[in-house]
Amino acid sequence: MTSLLVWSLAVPIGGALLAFVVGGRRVHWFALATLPIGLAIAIAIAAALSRSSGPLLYLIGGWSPPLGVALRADWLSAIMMVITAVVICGIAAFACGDFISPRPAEARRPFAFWILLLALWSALNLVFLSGDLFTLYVALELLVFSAVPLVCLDGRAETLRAALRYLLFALLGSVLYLVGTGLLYGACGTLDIDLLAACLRPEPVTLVAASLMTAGLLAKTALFPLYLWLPAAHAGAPPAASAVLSALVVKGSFFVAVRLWFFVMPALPGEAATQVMSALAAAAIVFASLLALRQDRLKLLVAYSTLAQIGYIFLMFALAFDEGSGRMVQGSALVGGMMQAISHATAKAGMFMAAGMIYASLGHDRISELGGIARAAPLAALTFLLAGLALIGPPSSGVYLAKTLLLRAADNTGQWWWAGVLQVGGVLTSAYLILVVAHALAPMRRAPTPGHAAIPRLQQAAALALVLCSLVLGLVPWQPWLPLPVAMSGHGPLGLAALWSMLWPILIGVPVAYLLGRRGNRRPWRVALWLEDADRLLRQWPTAGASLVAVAVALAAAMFFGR
Amino acid sequence: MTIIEALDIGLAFLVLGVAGWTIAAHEAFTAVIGYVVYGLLLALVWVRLFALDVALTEAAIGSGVTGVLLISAAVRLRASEAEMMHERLGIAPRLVAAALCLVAAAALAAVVLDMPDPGATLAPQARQPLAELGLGNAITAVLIAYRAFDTMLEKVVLVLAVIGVWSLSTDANWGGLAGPTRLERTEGPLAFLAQLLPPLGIIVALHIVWVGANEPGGAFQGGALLSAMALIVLMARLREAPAIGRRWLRVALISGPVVFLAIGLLGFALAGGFLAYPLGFAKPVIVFIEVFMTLSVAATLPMLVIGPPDRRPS
Amino acid sequence: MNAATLAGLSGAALIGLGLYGVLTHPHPLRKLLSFNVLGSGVFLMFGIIARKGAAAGLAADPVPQALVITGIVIAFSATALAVALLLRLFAVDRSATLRPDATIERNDRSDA
Amino acid sequence: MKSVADIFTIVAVCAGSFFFLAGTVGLLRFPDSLTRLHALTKADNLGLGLVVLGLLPQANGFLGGLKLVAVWLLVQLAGATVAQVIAEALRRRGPPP
Repeated sequence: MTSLLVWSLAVPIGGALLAFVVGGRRVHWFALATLPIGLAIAIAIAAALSRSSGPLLYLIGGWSPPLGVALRADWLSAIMMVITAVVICGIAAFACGDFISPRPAEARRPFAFWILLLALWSALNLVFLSGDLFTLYVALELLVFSAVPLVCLDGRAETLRAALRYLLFALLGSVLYLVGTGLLYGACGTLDIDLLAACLRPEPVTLVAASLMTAGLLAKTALFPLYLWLPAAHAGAPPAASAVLSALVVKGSFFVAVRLWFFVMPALPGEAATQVMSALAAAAIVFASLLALRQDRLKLLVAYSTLAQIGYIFLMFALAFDEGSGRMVQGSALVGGMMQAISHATAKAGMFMAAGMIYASLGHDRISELGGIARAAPLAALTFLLAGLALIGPPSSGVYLAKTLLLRAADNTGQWWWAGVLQVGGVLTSAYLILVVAHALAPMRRAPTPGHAAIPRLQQAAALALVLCSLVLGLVPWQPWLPLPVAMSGHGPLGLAALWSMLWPILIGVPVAYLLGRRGNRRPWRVALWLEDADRLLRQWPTAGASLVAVAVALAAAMFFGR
Repeated sequence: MTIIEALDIGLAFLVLGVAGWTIAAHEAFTAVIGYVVYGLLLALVWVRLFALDVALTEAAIGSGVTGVLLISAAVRLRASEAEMMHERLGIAPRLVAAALCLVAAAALAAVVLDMPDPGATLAPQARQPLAELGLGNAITAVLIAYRAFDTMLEKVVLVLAVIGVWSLSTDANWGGLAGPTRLERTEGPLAFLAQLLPPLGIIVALHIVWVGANEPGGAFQGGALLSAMALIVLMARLREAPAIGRRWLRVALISGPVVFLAIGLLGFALAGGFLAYPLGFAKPVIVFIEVFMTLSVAATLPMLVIGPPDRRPS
Repeated sequence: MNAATLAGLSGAALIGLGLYGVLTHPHPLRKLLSFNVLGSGVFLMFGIIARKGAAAGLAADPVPQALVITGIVIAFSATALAVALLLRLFAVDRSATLRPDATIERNDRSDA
Repeated sequence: MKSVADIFTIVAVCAGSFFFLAGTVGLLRFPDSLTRLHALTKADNLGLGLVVLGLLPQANGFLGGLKLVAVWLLVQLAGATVAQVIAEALRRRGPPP
């Protein structure tokens, strides 16, 4: 049964290599044939895990760690793999509308897209399964190598520039991660996650390693203030690629950060470092949500929303710290963070697809000229709206469950300030959605550019399905996989209090959107201008690079002195 | 201080000096030349660290092939440098950056001085199964047996890099001959070298692969040497690079990872697990894998150096 | 001080130098070069860890050395991809700048 | 017998190093590219030749000696070609101002 872990990697890799060598105009067949197999394997692993008493373990080549490399599937890996498989299937269905070679010969865009999609999938599965820090490094590189070309498939200068910035910054992150890996090996003589967990002590070598690795991973995940590459890359890519990048790729390095903090070195970071992480996350939520209000293009707004959501998934670090034992605990905060990650993955994939369909039907995606979209592309507009709702978190959604868990953790650990950030974030999320809805409801200014083909049904269905998936994630019986508190299982999905908890952020969001949102030629508030200046500064390479080193230094200082 | 120590210190200063020169140089071309020299000096440092396999890899790939790639890039990008001069940072941001980098380097230096000697090691565990595998070179054993999985994945990374580079072509040029448009064939010393050297290079490369099981060497180093021969032939324009749609090229590019993956999966049936080698046949299986890895490295590196197709397919 | 510690200190210094270059050079090709210097400094750290793990008749621990070989190949592929991106960017845009608003500014200029 | 070989090695390698040193000084001090090239090729040629010659008695058997000689020959070949290519490029660029 544990050989399934190997097959979950071998199938997409094999598919990608076969597609590469056979080529031709039917490259997508290989991907489409691989998808159901991969999905079935992911589900089978989750099923096997629910019956097993501990994580599934596979020793590659029969060599046991520390010399060999192990694959491990625990509950984190299992849910991430299943959600990844689902999202990839949805994205592939969507991409059938955009990435089929029109000519009888092999064409560049489909060839690259389908092979890279499979490669990216195998890289993610490897991230979720790997039990070895260096294998994780290789997995992260696989991820970057398959993600970067997706950014610039259309070959425009601005996307090429975005891809180059992404590649260079991600490489910088990888190298920092790699130094840490080496230092940890020097300290313990192993790279295996379980063996390291048993060996690591808080000493200078390990603390320096931990802070460098974390900073590198944050750079790859684009947590505030290390996000210079993300908006342009995610907003400029073709819609299917944006969906993959935003929904899945950033989760890869996030997952490695979780592995590192919760599984490799739970006792190393100490309280101050967790507060630093959550402070960055809180800054990301507030700053990026406010900036989303200031965008004039829909895809950029969605990209900034991704930045804010990355903040949400990192907020759990302080909440998961147990003061008594001085360790990171795998409790409701961690479950809340992961739940947020998978809900965002499904919702954001659908949202980028919807934004792509809106672009396709209008010929542009300027927010101020969205008027009439509800008539031009009703299903796309509805999908966008539902995806936005899924991010706010109605009572049946995964986000609602995540928020409840995080709020509970904040309550249990007495850290009310992070709970406050969560609520503010909800208000701001509502605000930028309201901004879009307000523009969309306006009457049509001019007729849509003619010559745009109707959006394929399959695309509409794929996007809507993913969004609906996110909306019902809260209803899934998670008990066999997640260490959920018992009381969570029967939370009343339609209680009045639950509904109110969703409604009040929307009500406050209206004035916020009115005050801070970009509306026509009206002179913006001075705060908004300051924010835009700060954003421009942080997206400059030297600032971002210096911030990266500064984050590493701050984390190291917090780990040294804050314990 | 013994003479060896003095030489070590001299070498360290030389490496740092050339690295500093590379960073500080005014023109990109000068910096790249500095980097090639730096790579060769670094190979000497690796020899001093008793890492001959790494020294070979660094000289061949880190300095050699990377050097060719960067030199041609620097020449083609010369026109872009003047425009970017005004983007240079002022003195204050430079000082901030320097201070931050100094903190990082100082922390790492402190960690280095703090390291226990002898430190943690897997050398005894890595050494013990060597006889059973029929290998004499422990590094080869790590690469092809204990951590074979990483090596296989890294071959996939190479294929992905080729796809990424090719994807930077245009729709119209897809399927054309790889690499930039070339001038007509030249005669002269380079063409002479390109005719004379490859047979010799191929023999040496095969030798390096073959002895890799027991002595420093192996698939990476041999493959890099083969790819250098291919690059000389391409640079002398004795041959055109193949079209990217050619089947043999694609087969060569993926042969390493595919053979590796296939043998790994065969392990399920024959040796009781993924990437497990059948008892008593480990050595031939490993050599078999190494041959195909060499082939795919030799095909991949030139493709990465010459870049995406720049001409319409004929 | 032995050769290993010396190499380790050089590695730390190279990491600092490379990092400085990556942060401050505006030209992507120079960033890439500095990144390679940074990377080789990291590999040297692995090298001294390997050397300090000399045991059982081996002059160094083979595991970190093997990791370095894998790392060098990956660093090369990354460099090749970045160079290809950079050359393509320069071919399309006649500019290699990484400034985020470069394209937009140019469009504005051509509009005006 | 051993000591004679050792002395030979020391003398030859020192002489080779001298040529390298001279070549490097030339590289740094000569006024234009062609003369620098001239200094460099001399260093490659004689310097390395003497070093290899000096190392031959220390070589690991006949095969080891053969490898040393092969190294020298290959460097000769590469050095000559590179010098030709650089000179060709210089000629194409025209005489120095």
